Amino acid sequence: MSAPIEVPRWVDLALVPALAVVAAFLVAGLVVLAIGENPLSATLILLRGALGSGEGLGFTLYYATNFIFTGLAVAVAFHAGLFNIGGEGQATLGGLGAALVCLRLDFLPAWALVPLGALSAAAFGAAWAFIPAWLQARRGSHIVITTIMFNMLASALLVYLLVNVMGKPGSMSVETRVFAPAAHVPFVHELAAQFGVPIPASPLNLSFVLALAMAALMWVVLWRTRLGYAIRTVGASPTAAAYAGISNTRVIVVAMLISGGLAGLVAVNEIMGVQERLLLEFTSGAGFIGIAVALMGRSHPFGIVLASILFGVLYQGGTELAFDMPSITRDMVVTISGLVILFAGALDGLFRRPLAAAFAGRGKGA
Amino acid sequence: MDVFGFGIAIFDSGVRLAVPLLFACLAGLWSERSGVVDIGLEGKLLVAAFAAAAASHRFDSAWVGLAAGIAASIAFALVHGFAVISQRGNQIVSGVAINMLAAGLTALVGNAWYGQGGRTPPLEGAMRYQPLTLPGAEQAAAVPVVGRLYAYVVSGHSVLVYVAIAAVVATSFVLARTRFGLRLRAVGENPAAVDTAGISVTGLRYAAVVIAGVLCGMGGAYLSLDQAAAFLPLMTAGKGFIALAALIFAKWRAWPAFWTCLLFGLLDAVAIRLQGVVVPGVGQVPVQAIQALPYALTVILLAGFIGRAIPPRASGTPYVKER
Amino acid sequence: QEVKPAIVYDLGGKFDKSFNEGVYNGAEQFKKATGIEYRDFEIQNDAQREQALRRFARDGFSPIVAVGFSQASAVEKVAKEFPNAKFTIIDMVVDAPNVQSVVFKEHEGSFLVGLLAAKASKTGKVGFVGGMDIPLIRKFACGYVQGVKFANPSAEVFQNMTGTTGAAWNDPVKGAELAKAQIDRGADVIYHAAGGTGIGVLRATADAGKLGIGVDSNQNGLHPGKVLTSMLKRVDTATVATFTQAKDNKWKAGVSVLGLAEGGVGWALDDNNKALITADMKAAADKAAADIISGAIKVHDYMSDQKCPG
Amino acid sequence: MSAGGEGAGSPEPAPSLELVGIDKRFGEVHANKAVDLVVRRGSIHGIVGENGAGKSTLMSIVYGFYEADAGEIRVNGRPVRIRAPREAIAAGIGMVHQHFMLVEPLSVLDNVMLGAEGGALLRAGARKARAELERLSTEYGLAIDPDAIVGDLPVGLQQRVELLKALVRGADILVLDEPTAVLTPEEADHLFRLLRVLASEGKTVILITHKLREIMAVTSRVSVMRRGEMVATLDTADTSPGQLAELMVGRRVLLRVEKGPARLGALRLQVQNLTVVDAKGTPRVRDVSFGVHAGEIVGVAGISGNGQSELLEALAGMRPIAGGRITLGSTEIGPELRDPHVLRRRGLLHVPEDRLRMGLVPPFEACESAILGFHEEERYRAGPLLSRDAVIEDTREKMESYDVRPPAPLLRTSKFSGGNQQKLVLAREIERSPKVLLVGQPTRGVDIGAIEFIHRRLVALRDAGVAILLVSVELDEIMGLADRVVVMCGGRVTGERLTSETDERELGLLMAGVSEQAA
Ligand SMILES: Nc1ncnc2c1ncn2[C@@H]1O[C@H](COP(=O)(O)OP(=O)(O)OP(=O)(O)O)[C@@H](O)[C@H]1O
Ligand SMILES: Nc1ncnc2c1ncn2[C@@H]1O[C@H](COP(=O)(O)OP(=O)(O)OP(=O)(O)O)[C@@H](O)[C@H]1O
Ligand SMILES: [Mg+2]
Ligand SMILES: [Mg+2]
Repeated sequence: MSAPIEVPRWVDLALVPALAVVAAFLVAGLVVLAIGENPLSATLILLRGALGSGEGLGFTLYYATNFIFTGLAVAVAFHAGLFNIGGEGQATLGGLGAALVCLRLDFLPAWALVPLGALSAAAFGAAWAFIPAWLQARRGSHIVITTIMFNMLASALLVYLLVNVMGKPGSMSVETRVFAPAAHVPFVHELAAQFGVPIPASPLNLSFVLALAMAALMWVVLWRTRLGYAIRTVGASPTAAAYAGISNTRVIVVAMLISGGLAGLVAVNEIMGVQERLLLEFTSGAGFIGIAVALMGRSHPFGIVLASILFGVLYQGGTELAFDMPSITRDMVVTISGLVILFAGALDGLFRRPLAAAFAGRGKGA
Repeated sequence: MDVFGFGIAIFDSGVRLAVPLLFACLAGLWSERSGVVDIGLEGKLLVAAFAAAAASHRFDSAWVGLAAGIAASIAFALVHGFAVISQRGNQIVSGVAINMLAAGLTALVGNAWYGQGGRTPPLEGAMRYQPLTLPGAEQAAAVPVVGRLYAYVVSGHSVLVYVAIAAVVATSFVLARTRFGLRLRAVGENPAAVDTAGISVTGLRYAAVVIAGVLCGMGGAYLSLDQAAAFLPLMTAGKGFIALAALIFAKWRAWPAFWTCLLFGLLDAVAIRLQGVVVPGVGQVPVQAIQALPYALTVILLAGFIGRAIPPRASGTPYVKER
Repeated sequence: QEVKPAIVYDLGGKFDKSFNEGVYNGAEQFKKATGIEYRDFEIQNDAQREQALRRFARDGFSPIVAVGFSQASAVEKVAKEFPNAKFTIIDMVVDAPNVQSVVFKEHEGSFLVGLLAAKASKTGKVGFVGGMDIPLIRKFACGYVQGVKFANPSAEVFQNMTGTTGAAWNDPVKGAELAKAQIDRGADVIYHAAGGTGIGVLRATADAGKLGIGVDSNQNGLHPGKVLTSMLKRVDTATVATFTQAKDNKWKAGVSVLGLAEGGVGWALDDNNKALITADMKAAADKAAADIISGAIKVHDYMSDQKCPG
Repeated sequence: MSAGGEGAGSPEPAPSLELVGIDKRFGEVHANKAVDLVVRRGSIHGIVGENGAGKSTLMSIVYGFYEADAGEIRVNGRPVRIRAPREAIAAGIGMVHQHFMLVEPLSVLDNVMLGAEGGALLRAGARKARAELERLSTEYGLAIDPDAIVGDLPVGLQQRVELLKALVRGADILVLDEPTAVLTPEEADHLFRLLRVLASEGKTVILITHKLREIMAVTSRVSVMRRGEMVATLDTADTSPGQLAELMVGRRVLLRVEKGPARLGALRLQVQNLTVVDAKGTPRVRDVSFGVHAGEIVGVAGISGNGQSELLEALAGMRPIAGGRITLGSTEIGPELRDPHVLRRRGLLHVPEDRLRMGLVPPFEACESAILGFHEEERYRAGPLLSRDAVIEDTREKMESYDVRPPAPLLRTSKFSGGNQQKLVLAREIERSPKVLLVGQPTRGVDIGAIEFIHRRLVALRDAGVAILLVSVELDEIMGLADRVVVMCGGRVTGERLTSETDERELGLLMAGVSEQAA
C-alpha cells in the first residue's frame, strides 16, 4: 500500500492513529471556532457524549458494530487484491435476506430464527458480491465499476420490493411489518437486566459480539488457515499464486463471497437488532465508512475494530454535540469525520516517518 | 413530436447529462495517468459546485463563479496531492476523506452563509450560464436532419459544454503529442524511469493533480451554474463515482472517455423517457426496473465487450526509492 | 407552566423544501408570535429517531413534534416510556394516549392543483415529477391525476420518479432533466412532489417558458409569474396549532385529519401568480373545493386501497 | 592487450571521474563505506563485487539517483554537486541500470526521447531522435525498430534501448551495471567491441559485472568492492580471476564445479512435439521434443526470450499447451493433471526463473514464502489450521542447512538479499526429494559464493538420481553443470549436444539459429 516504513507494531496500530486523530481535532477545532463555538468544550461534549455515559457508550459501540462488519468486508477483499466498494449494496441485500427469514419463518423459536436470519443475511450479501466477483475473475470486468453499479441496483431492488411486494399495505412508511419478537437480536441492556444488572437502554445488541467474533475469525482465517494463505498470496502476487498452483479465480470468488457475507451481517445489527423491520436506506453509508475503516485499520482486524470504535465515537459524540450546541449541525460531524480520515488514513506519514526515524533510524535514503 | 425530433431530444438531454461526467472523468484520467488514483472526484465536483454558486451569487457573474469553483476544486486537489504525493499517504483513503470533507464543509459553510441548510439562493440572469445559440442555428433549424441536428444538438448549450468537448480534444492531444504528455504517460507507468531521465516525478504528479482540479472545477460549476442554477447539498448525487466507472470503462483514454460518458448520459436520458412505458404482456414496467436499467446495462456492456481494463501500472502506489 | 416544544426532523433535514421545512417555518412563526424558544434536531440515520425523541423527552421537552411517517415506530416506543410527555407525529397515525397524529389529505390539494394545471395547459398535456416511487408520492400523483381528468378528461399526464436513493430528494439536475423530458413530450404544466429535486423542476419549466407547480410550502415566489401555483400542505399551521394548544393546555391526543375543510391543504394564490390564474380557473377551483368539502366530489385516496382510478 | 591499455603509459590527464569518501546508508544497511575511486579518461574500468557489495549504490550516487550521505564527486578534476539525475546528465554521465529504467508500454522512440524531447511538442524532437537512432545504429551497429513497444522486446534489446538513451544524451562517462547478465556470448562480445570503440573515442566506460572472464577480457583497470568498501583497484593486466574472486569474497573459491560422469537411470521426463502459444496467440514453443533421465542434468540453452521460459512454465503446469504430449515417469500429463499443485504431488518440482515474481512473495515473512506451493501439505496442518510452529520450525531447519543469511524465518522476504532469497527457493524445492526438478536461472544476480554453493547442490542432487532440467542464459553455467544440452531459438530446438562433445562457439551458433540439423 504505502511506503515501507518500519515501526513497532503498537506504534503503527495505536500511537500513530492517536496522534493523527489529535491533529484532526485541532483542525476541526478551527472550523468550530469559525462557527463561533468553543472547540475545547465541543471536544469535551463529543467525548463525554460518546464515552461518558452508559447510553453514549452503547450507541458508540452500536455504530462501531456496523463499521466492523463493513470494514472487515473491505479488508478481506483487499487482502485478495480486490477493491470492494459494494459494501453498501451487499449490506442492503443482507437486510433483504434477514427480513425474508424473519417474516416467513417467524413460527420458529428465537434460538433457531435468529441464527437463520443471520445466515440468510450473510448468504444474501455474499450472493450480491458473487456476480461482480465472478465477472472480475472470468471476464476481467473491473470490480470497482461493477460493485458501484450493484449498489445502485440494490437500492432500486429494495425500493421496488418494499413498495410493491413486502411493504405494509395501507401504510405510508416504506417498510415491512415489525418482525415477531423471536426474530429480535437481544439488546445488551435487556440481557443485563435479566442478570439483574440495570444498564441504560441503547441500541447496542449482541451483534456487537458477533462483530468481534468475526474480527477474531477473520484474523484466524487470514493468517492461520490455508484459505487465508491462498487469499493473501493472490493479493500480494498473482504470479506467485499461479506458480504455486493457487487458482486466482477460485480465490477471488471465495474472498468476495466472504466479503459480501460480512457486509450482509450489517443487517443483523440494524434490521434484526435495532429496527426489527426492513426499511429503506438502513445502511446509512456504513458501506463507505467501511472503506475508510479498513484502510485506516491497515486491513488488520484489530486495527479495524479500533478504527470502527473511533468512528462510533465520532457518530455518537457528534450526535450529542448537535444536541448541546445547536449551532453545530450534523454536517459538522461529517466534516470532522472527513478530517479524521484524512489525517489518520492518508497523512499518517506526517507522524509515522518521524517516529520511524526515532525508533529505527531508518526512513532516510529516499 | 416526430421520431427524429424525439431522438434529437434524447440526444440533447444525453449530452447535458454527460457533461459533468465528462469533466470528472477527464479529471480522473489526468490524475490516474500520472499514477495518482482519485476517488475524490465526487468531492471536488461538490466543492466546485458550491464555490461557483456562492461566488456567482455574491458577484452576480457566472464567470467569477466559474473561477471560484475551479479555485476551490484545485485547493482540494492540492490537499489530495500533498497527502499522496508529498506524504505518500494512501490514495484511496485520501479520496474518501476529500469526499466527506466536501460534503460536510459545503453544507456547513452554505448554512452559515444562507441559513438554508447549505442551499444557495436560486441563480438568476448573469449569475448563471445561458444556452448559446450558435450562428445560423435558427435558419438551420428549417433544414431537415443535418440542420436540425446542428440547431438542437450542436447549438443551444452553455459555454461549458463546448469547453468539455474542447477538453477532450486537448487531453488526447497533449497526452499523445506533447513533451508534458509523454512524461505524464511515463510517470504513471514507471516513475523511476522518469526520475532517472532527470525529470521530477513530484512535479509531474502535482501538475496532473492540479489539472484534475481544474476539470472538476468546471464540472462542478456546470452543475450549479448551468444545470440546476443553484447549489444544493450533495447535489452531485454520485456523479463522481459514475465518472470513475466511466474512466475504467474507457481504459484511461480520452476519446473513449468521451464516448463512454456520452453513452452513460444517453442511457440515463433514455431511461427517463422509458418511465411508465407499457410492455405488451408484461404490463407497465416498474419504475425501479427502468431506473436500474443504465446500471444493469453498464455491467452487461462491461462484461460483454470491454473486458479487462489494466490501469496505469504505477497508479495507486507512492513513489519511493527505498526498496 | 412554560411549554418546552421540540422538533425531530426526518432524514430530509429541516431545509428539505418540503414538509420538514414547513414544520420549521411553523415553529419560527410560533417563536416570533410568543417569544417561546424551541429546540430541534436533524437526524442522520434511523437509530437517531428514537435517540432524539428520548433525549428531548428526558430533558422535559413537550410537545415533541416528530416529522414524517418514518418516525412512527420510534414515537410509539418512546411515547410509552414517557407517558406524560406529549408527542405529535406528522404524516402518520400512531395510536397512543399521549400521541397526537396529524395527517393531511394531500390528494385533495393535489386534486385542485391538477384541475388548475389542466385548465392552464394549452397542449392538454401536463406532468408530474415525484422524488421516489413511494406510497406518499403516489398519493400526491393520484389526487393530481384525478384533478386533471376532472377538468379535462382527454388530458394526458406524464409521470416521472427521480430515483431510488436518498439523493432522489436532492437532485435538482435530474429534476430539471425529467421536467425537460416531459416538456419535450408536450407537457406545459408540471407539478412536483420531490423536495429539493423540485427546485430543478421549477427551474426547468421556468426556463422553458412553461408553468411549474410547487408543493408543500408556497413556492410561487421561486420564479414569480412562472409558477402556476403551489399545493399547500399546511404543516406550518399544524405545528403552530400543536405548540399553541400545548401552551394553552388545550393539546389533545388523537388523530386530526386535515383536508380542505380544515384548511390543512389548499392551493396558493398570491401576487406572484395572480396573473396566471384567470377568473374562471379560480372559480372552477373554488367550486371544486366546495364540492370536495361537501362531498359532492369524492377524491379517491390512494392509501385507501393502493390503487388509483384512471 | 585490450583497448583500455593505452591510457596506462601516457602522462596522467585529469581523471574523468573521481570519487572521494562516498558514504551511503539505507537505514541499517551501510551500502557504501567511505569509497574512493579514480577512473581514467578513455579507459574501460571494471567494478566487481559480491551481491550487495554496494556497486549499484555507488553508481546510483554517481548518477544522482541517490544522494550520498557524505563524500565528493569530481568530473574532469572539477568537483560537482550531483543531487539529481538531471545534474548527472548535465555533467555528461550516462547510465545503463541493472534494473532497466524503461517505460514498457511506450515505444523505443518515446523511451529514448523521455527527458530529452527537445521542445514542448514531440514532433520535431521525434524526427531528430529518429535520425540520431539511425546514425547510432549505422555507426555502432545498434540497430533497433524505433516504433517497437519496449515491453515486447527481448531483454537484450531492452538493454540496447537503455544504452541508446545514454548515447543519445551524448554521455561521455558511461556506466553499465551488470549489462551482460541478459546477453548471449555473441551479444556480449558485440557489446564489448562497442565499448572499446567508445573508449577509443575518448569516452570513459565503467563496467560493473560478476563475470571475471569479462573483466579480464575488456577492462584496463578493475576495482573490487566488498561489503560496501573499496578493497582494491588494480591494472587488469597484473591480476588474475583467482585473485579477484578471493578479493571479492574474502576467501578462496573454486571457479568451476567438479563432477563425475552421469549415471543415467530411467527416462523420467519426456516431451514430445510440445507446442505452446501465449495469450496473444503467438506460438512461443514450437514442436519441441526431448527427454530427461534420472541422474542427469539436461541444460536448455538459448538467448532469453526464445521460448525457454514458456517451455519451463508449460512443463510446470502453469501454462496450457497447444499441442504435443508431456510424460512424467510413465504417466502422460493430461489436461486434468496440468496444475502445478498436482504435478508437485507427483514429484515434479520447479525452481522458477524469477524468484521475486514467482518463487517468493516479497511482502510475506520468509517462513510463509518458504511454503509457497506446499501450504496444503499435511505436515503444516494443525486440524483445520496452518500450524505456524511447524512452518517456522521447518523454515529454520532449511535456512540452517542452506546457510541462508540472516537465518530469520520471521523477517520479511523482500528484506533478504537476492542470493539468500534464491537459496530459500532452492531449499524449499530440493528438500522435497523431487523425481524431476525444473530449474530456471538458478544463479541469476547471485554472487560467486552463492553460485558455488548452488551448483554443488544441483550436482549432488543429480548424483542422487534426480532428473534435472536446467534452463539458463549463462553458457558457462550450462557447460559447467549440464550433461546434455538442448539449444532453443525462436521456440524451436535448434540442436541437442553432449556438453562433453561441444563448445561455447558451437552452442552460440545454435543459439543464434544457425542450426545444422545433426541432432
Ligand atoms: N533502495 C535501497 N533501499 C534499501 N537498501 C538498499 C537499496 N539499494 C541497495 N540497498 C542495499 O545496499 C546494499 C548495496 O546494494 P547494491 O545494489 O549497491 O549492491 P550491488 O553490489 O549492486 O549488488 P548486486 O551485485 O546484486 O547488484 C545492499 O545491502 C542492498 O540491500
Ligand atoms: N529494502 C531493504 N531494506 C533494508 N535492508 C535491505 C533491503 N533490501 C536488502 N537489504 C539487505 O541488504 C543485503 C543485501 O541485499 P541485496 O538485495 O543487495 O543482496 P544481493 O545484492 O542480492 O546480494 P546476494 O545476492 O549476495 O545475497 C541483505 O542482507 C538484505 O537484508
Ligand atoms: Mg542484488
Ligand atoms: Mg547492483
